[in-house]
Amino acid sequence: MTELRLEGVTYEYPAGVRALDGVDLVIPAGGSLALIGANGSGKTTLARHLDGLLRPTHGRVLIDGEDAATFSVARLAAKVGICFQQPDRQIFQRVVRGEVEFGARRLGASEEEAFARAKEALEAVGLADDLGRHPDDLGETRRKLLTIASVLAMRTSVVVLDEPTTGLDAHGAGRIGGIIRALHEEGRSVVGISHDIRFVAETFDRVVLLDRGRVVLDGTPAEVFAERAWPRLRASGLEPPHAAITGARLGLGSTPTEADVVAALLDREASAVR
Amino acid sequence: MSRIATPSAGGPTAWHDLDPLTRLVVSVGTLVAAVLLTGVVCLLLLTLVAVLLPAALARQLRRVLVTGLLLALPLALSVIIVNVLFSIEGTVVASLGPLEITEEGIALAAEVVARVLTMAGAAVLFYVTTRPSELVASLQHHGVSARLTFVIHNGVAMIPRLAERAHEVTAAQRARGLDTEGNWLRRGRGVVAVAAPTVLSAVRETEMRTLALETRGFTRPGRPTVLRVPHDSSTQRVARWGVALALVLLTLARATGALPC
Amino acid sequence: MSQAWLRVAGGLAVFALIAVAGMTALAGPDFDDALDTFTLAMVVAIPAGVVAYALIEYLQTRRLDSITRQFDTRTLVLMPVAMALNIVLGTAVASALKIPIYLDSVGTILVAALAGPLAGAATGFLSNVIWTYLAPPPFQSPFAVPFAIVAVAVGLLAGTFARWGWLRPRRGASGQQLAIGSALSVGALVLMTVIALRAWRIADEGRDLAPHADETAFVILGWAAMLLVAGTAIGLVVLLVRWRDLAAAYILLAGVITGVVAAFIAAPIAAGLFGGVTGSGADFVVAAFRQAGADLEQAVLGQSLISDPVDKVITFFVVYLILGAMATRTIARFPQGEYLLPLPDAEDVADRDA
Amino acid sequence: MLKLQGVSYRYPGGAHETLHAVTLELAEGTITGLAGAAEAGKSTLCLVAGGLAPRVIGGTIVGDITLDGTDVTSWPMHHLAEHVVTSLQEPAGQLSLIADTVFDEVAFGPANLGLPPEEVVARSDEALHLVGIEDLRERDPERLSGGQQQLVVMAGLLAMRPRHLILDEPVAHLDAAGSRLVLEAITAIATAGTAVLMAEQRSEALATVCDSVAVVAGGNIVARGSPREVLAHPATIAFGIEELPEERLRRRLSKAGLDPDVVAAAT
Repeated sequence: MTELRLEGVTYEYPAGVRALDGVDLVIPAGGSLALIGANGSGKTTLARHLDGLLRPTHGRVLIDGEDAATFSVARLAAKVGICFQQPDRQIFQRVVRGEVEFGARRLGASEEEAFARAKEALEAVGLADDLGRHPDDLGETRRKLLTIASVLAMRTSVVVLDEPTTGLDAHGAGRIGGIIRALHEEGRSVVGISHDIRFVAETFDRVVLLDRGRVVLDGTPAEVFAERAWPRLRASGLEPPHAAITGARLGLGSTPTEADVVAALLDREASAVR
Repeated sequence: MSRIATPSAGGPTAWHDLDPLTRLVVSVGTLVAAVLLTGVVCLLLLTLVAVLLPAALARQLRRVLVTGLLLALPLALSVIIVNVLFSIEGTVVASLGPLEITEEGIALAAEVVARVLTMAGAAVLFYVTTRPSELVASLQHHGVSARLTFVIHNGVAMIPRLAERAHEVTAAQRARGLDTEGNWLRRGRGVVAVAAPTVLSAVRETEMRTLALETRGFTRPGRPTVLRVPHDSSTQRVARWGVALALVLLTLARATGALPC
Repeated sequence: MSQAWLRVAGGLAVFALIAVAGMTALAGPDFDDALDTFTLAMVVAIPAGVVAYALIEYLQTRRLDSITRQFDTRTLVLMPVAMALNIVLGTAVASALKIPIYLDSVGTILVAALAGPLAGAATGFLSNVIWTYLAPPPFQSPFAVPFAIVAVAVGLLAGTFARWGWLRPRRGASGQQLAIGSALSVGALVLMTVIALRAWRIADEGRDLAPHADETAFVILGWAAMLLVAGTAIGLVVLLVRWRDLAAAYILLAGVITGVVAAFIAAPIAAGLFGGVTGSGADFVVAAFRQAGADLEQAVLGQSLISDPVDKVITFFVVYLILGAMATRTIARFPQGEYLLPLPDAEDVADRDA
Repeated sequence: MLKLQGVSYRYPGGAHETLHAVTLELAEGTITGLAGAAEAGKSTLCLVAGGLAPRVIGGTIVGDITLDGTDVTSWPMHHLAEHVVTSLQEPAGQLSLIADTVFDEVAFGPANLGLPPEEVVARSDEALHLVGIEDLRERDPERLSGGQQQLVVMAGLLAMRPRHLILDEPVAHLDAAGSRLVLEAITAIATAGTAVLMAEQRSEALATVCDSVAVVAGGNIVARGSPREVLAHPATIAFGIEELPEERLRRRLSKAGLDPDVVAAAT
């Protein structure tokens, strides 16, 4: 499995805007990490460094210890698959099946292998019976799930998902959460970019807050969403998860998810009885 | 979003104060005249009067010269190569191995290069001193249908967006393992895998923009209100008709061969 | 004759009348003048034909529905995308590839197919106007606007072919239809080659360019051009056989006809204004003709008769692929969309949107 | 007041109806929410209410759509646009692309109506003020954040003084800061007397601003009521609609067998 390491990565857009400013970050093999931050904090820019699409102005990106700059993006795509935020920017096949197989075929999977992977990926995102349909006939929501499926079918050891829950309803978001946890159990690394704080707190075991191209917070959800970190979050225009606010109000310590609130209250009730 | 150079309207000068329609008529007139005139002298005179003078007036002389030359260069070079080196009839002036260079070849090449420079200068002069929205407002003021001016203005805005979209699609496809370097077949397949989503997503987007325009009353018959009225004047109106008349006379002279150059 | 045919016939009659009158009145004795006057005649005849068509419709119905219908909001929003496509693709091809194709009318033919001949013509015309006056560098080309009349002709032809259903997928064609289709394609291939050779011979006054001719440089170039033409046609015939899609034959025919018409209109403009030079790969072919003894006009016509048909066949093919990738629902919403969809009985409908 | 009475709609070439006998009233000054799972029919209902379906999209419609009692189904789109306007999901896709500044973008609608220049300017500035983006007046609309672009689109619609504003998932693509801006603007718009219909996947957004919420499932309106009532109802959750945070917490706490008053204190 693949370890990603960013050492002092700085990236300046041609117009001189510094999107990343000396980022040091290690994403261990099998890690599950969420990137959060306001618009323009550098989340997407950072993600595009992970598969070599963008090359740092200063610093290095190491993939399994080797400098990403020495490989072509197509080669790196075998290890790091990115699902972009806008579904329409990549869909072009006439049939859903062809779209999902595209990435897998580019990485050298045979027709049968690609078809098998496509069916499995479509099953995972809940589009199993849309195999033969034209992507345009699927609504915005299912087109989003289609792009996620086409990255899953590439079977890369690192999966990067940019705003995976945008435009999805509760079922859809739940399904994506399940997929990320399943990838994690398979030992593959997952990097997610999301505005949905509750989804982040419940799905990832590490959260990195970016602000103007710098890592300002890096830790478990319990650390990043703990009350002492709230000023830092709010400075980036982010609200802590509802469960964390409730936990603080009830003096239960840091409770980023509802499950934590339930557990803390059960403990308190149990210790009160003793 | 990386914006490709938008025209800088430049500071307020006499040229900028003219109604954009007048500037367009001057530029189109120069282009048509360049088509009709043949002699190098006439063409250079035309450039001096109708391109360089206004450019100086608009304090954009350097930019018009530089951009005009840059645009005209590739074509001018080809013209010289094709016409000087390859034309065989006429008196041979010099020879370069098997190829003879003839006087006629040089004359023709000089004329075409002069015409190319004039046309490039005229187009760049207009582009550099007029923002598309200014021209569109003026055209609407002068009675051109809003649907036509919408298409023109939108067409200009679409160029950088389409180039930008192709850039984004390339990134998305490369992230899915598409290798755009390599042999001819792979490069060919790469072009399709980038061109198709670029075109299709742009076409798909037309549906949403259609709805957005319809809900904002785009299809109301009659002309929409024009907020920025260009400062037109009777002298400019006379000048415009003057240019039109001059072109007609030029065409007649050219047809009957009465044209000196 | 139904009202619609009456209008079209009227328009064509006026067009033909003015074209012929123009040609005979202005044409000088030899071949060169004939070319110049052909373009001048087109510049007058094409708009006159369209105006006549509109006038007859107005007399018939007091309205101009068949024209205004082609310019609904959806088409007006698509046209700018198509115009940008012409310019961005045209600039990319001109600067990148050094082979004599332009690929600057994909947008024109796409709009013509989806919305109609006049919408296509307007897209072509405005693309060239914007390409010269309003396109930001590096896309600006001061030399586009003189060729606007060519784009108008391409749009009108493409819209009419689409209206006749030539861009309709015809998968699952029977063996017999395939045979006719292949014959048609080979015929078009031969037509293209003959035209190119005849043009070469006109330019060449007797010096034969068949492979055994002596000047090797121009023989190779001649053959390269021929291979390009043949390659395109064969590629389409293969499409015909592998996908059993009869549309390939229609695309080839539409491409050749449009290409030839475009060549005849564009050649005098390129020759007269720019000394036969466009800054693209086509210049080498012109140079070869010139060295083979042709004068400027004939050299440019020879080159155009090779490049334009190939360019238009490729462009029609690209538009066919784009339409193929679009959802039926999207196509059906455009004014002429129904003529682009497979006929209900064709067996392919099921596979297309299974 | 815009009223849909027993309205059913089928897309062109669609095998079955997407909307079935929908009845909905949009009273001035109120914000009506539309909740529903993906592809439940929320977007279609917005397009029908805004008159874009069937006028621009085609398809067949049954039932009455009235504006203060008069039937509007026969009105052309540009006439209806003076009373009902619709904003769609992606702000960037709705810009006219012919405006150099935010002001020109907002003035596009009133200019189309052919109003006198001073009226166009007045309405545009009024809309910018109502939505709270006067400071963006001279900015380039294409170089703004998603939230700001959404506000520009809404201002462009409001400048036509439509009295009915239909928003299809206005905050779906926005971050927390952008959403807050848009939701505050929507509240101000309603208080100024406009009737707002807002379809949204995010239940919190609905709960924050809506006076009433209708739940859409399978093209029918299956429940109506105050946001609290409707969004907490078990049936709503069964339809796949996002639960409100407090309700979800309460449900999980009680399920965990915690003491009721502890549960009450927690939520």
